[in-house]
Amino acid sequence: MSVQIKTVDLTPKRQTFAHVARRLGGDKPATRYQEATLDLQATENFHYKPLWEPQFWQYDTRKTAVVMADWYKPLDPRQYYYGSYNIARANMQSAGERNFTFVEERGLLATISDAERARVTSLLLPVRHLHWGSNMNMAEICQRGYGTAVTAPCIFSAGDQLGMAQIVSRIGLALDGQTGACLAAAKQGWMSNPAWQGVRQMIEDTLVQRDWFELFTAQVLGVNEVVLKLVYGALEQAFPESGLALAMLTGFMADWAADETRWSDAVLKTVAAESEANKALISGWAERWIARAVTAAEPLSAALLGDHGAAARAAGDAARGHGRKLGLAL
Amino acid sequence: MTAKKLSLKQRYEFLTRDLDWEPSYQSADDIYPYDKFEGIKIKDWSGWEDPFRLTMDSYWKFQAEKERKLYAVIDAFAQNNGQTGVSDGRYINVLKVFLTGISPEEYQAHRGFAFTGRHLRGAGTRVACQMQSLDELRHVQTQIHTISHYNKYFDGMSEFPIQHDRVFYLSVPKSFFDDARTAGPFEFMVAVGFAFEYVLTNLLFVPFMSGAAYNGDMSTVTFGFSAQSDESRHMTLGIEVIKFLLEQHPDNLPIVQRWVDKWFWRGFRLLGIVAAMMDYMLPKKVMSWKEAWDIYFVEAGGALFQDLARYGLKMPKYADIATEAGEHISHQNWGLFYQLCHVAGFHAWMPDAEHLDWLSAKYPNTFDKYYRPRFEMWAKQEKEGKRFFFNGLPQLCSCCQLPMLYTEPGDPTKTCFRSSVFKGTRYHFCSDGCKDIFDGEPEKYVQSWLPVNQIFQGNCGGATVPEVLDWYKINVGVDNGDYVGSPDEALWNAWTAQRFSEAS
Amino acid sequence: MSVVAITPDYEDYIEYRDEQSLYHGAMLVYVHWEEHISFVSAFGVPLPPGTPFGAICEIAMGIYGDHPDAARIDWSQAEWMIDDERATPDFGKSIVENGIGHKSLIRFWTPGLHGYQGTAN
Amino acid sequence: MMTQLASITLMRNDDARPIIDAIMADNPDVCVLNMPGAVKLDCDGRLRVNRASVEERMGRAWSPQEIQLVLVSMAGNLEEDDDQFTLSWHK
Repeated sequence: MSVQIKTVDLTPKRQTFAHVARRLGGDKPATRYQEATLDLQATENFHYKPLWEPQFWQYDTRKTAVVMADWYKPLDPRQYYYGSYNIARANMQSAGERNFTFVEERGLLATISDAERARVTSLLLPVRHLHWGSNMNMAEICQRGYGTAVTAPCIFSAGDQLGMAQIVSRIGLALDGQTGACLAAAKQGWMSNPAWQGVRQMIEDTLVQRDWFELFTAQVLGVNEVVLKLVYGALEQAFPESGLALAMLTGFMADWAADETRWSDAVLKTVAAESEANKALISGWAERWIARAVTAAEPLSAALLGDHGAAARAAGDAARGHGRKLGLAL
Repeated sequence: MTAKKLSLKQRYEFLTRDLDWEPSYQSADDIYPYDKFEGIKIKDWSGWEDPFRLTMDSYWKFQAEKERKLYAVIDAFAQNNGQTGVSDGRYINVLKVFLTGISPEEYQAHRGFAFTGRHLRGAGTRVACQMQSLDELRHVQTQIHTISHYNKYFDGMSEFPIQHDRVFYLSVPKSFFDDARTAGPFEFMVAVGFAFEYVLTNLLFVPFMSGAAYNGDMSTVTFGFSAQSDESRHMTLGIEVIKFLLEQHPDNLPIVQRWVDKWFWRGFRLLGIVAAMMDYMLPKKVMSWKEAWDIYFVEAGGALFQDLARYGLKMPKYADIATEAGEHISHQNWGLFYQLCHVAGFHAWMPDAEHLDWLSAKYPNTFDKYYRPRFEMWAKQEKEGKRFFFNGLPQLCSCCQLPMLYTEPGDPTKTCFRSSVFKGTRYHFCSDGCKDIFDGEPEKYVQSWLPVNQIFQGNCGGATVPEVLDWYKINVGVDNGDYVGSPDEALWNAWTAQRFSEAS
Repeated sequence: MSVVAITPDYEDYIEYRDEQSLYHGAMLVYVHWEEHISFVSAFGVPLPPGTPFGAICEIAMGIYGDHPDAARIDWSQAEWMIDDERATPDFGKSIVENGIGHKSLIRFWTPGLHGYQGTAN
Repeated sequence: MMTQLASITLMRNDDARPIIDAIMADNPDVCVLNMPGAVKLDCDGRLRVNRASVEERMGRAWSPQEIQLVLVSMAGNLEEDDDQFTLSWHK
């Protein structure tokens, strides 16, 4: 009997979903990022007005003053979807784990002087609360924002901020042999040490901010670009005995900042470029929140570096320069 | 200093709740403006028991590992053209219902848990909610990635987001989640965290996904079970919420009981779609809907409510009615699919003789008496070339938004009609359960975007069925109608024939 | 009972989405053939208020015509219920004159016809 | 009163096998329901997974949190610490 070799016809009928193809300008293969992001949020025919905010639908473009013809324009250059995000973070974290093991095995934090321990406790550890407030802000933008392109990376960012708060907390536990005494002291400092009050007031003020894109601007250009940059940039200078170990343990934060900025820059740049009105609004918010962040961080900068706030002002200048590169009028 | 190892619980305490502080520059009520109006009284948020106690480092680690495994299966499935190896071409229709009806709700849950993950006042609760928000995003995205491969070969999946916003039967799941999303944060937690995740989701993800495995769909069972590993965390959160609310203040009990009653019923109606998927759409069957209901609601739900009785919480109202309806609901819903598939984005078909016998065996009290004759009549009509479709537009329930097709408790030959008049306008309901929900919050349900009524009001692309289908982005003659004669069937048959000729 | 919302004026923010005024001069009427529940549900149809009641029978035949019982319907023997009340409609008079309002439910029984093989299907 | 089943459903794969074996060894009254791709284990009132038993069968250190990698479903109140993962109903 003769065997007829035949290929089963497996030519696809289409390369991707129709809504994705419309955005790609034709039926062509789409990335996992595109298929898992584009047009994912519902846009019309909602059933009920929220009992908790009947002025708006649960997804409503009017929850910010900036206007976009299409909220799927500000895309994520990292092309994160859940899987690629988690795998990226697990890799970053496992590098961090090795650093914790290295520092713990060599007792690099256990052997520092009491004075240095007190300084790290009062000037570094409270930043975990700033991460926690930042976590709340990113969760808020995720729930309140419009369009999956912007909102999905926000819940990733919220996870990142929580993760960083936990890394700082682990440093606190490593400082005192896991008793929690340093963390308790650090929290007292967060609540009452004058060096932190400006920062705490600023983050509490962001927590009541209802325009989600203003909140995004405040978090990204104010909190991230000024305060977090200041703190993590000052470690080696501010903590002579432990600075190097602390820089190792917070390596995640440096990796994260580079990663986060690529995305947050793209969002700010795209939304500001949409119209003169958007540009004016965002520039105003950026000006205001960078200024707030500088004033808030000056006493912290002085306490960390003994510089009368110079590093905070420099961080503010850098943040303004950064904003200008994104097309903002600053 | 000697480092001691902290217990999971202590470590978690330091790494989550301890991050929170009492604000002084802004008032807590301004920071959390939404968690008081529902009337829930919380004396002490620290009474919250954290389920699972995951920190972000373990979360990333575990979830990354799950994702690596899942995407390896998805890739292998696509490379091996696993779609040609499922039990039958009909099977693909469950994926169409899943992608259009369920995946968008995972997305809604994602945004809803971001809301509670920001706006509930307890720090431990917020962290648990945020992780669930992340998980729910995972579920919608992995479902899209799994089904993406099927979309390349089969019809009916290509326009899922817009269909979710427009197509008539998809307003059933959409209105369910819109209802939960627009409720206050505590009600959302009870609706999704408890009634949906704990009481009902098992029915969707365990026997149904096991069915996917049995039907050769290895990629779907992998996302399904992988999602379930998150669901177990979510169920724990759901039950924790209920216990917490009931422990905090006795005044919470009547509010929680009302939510449990409401969301049980809404969930039961929604999951009736899964009943039809299990009993009719899986070519090879693992268990019947009734058997699944007995295991996952009567037995597991029963144990749970027995446990919660110590707080005074009772079984959901109408649980007995739902259990009785377990004998009927899959047949009734398949009848709906069968006669309205010409206006739907998936295919339906007449069960064959072997399938009818399986149904008789699984439903000895009801199938031969009430439903077999219906299929016999339709089969006869098909044979005469008069395949039966419902020519009208159905009356919809103003609560669950399903067509008013369900029967009176105790009499499966009589359609159940209930109605209420609110501010001079009459509203219709398929059941006492749905009527009670409307009567409890009429100002909410008068807003329902009822798809049929919207067609009549002229808001759906036009007055004729072809215009409406065009607006639905249903490709007529391709996406809709009978499986027999569809392009899906032709493709499946071509593959089968090629395989057969290779084998001979 | 009424809804519990964050603001007492919740109602000011909502739309009533099923009022008669939204139907462009028509009113929505539901019709249901009892003991024939193989048809998924009652059907809805928007009708001008002046429509004679008899037109409902013709519309119903368009929906139900393929059922084996349909050809044997004797409309003069049909029994009617309008919004939960037994009714004896006047086929020549308008639906409004027969007591039908927006979203009224009209149910009818056809004596002797109890569905396919008497199973209410 | 009807029985209250504490229950756990695990994927049926190589990673889960030592856990399934440990449960079956440590919970003598366990009742097993096999399904395609999954296995459901039921006990009246209480079901316990012991870290030590799993480690014995796995041949490596194992944390009860890792159960999440193969978990499909469960019923009962969860109590988890470093040494065990227990599901139970209040009696």
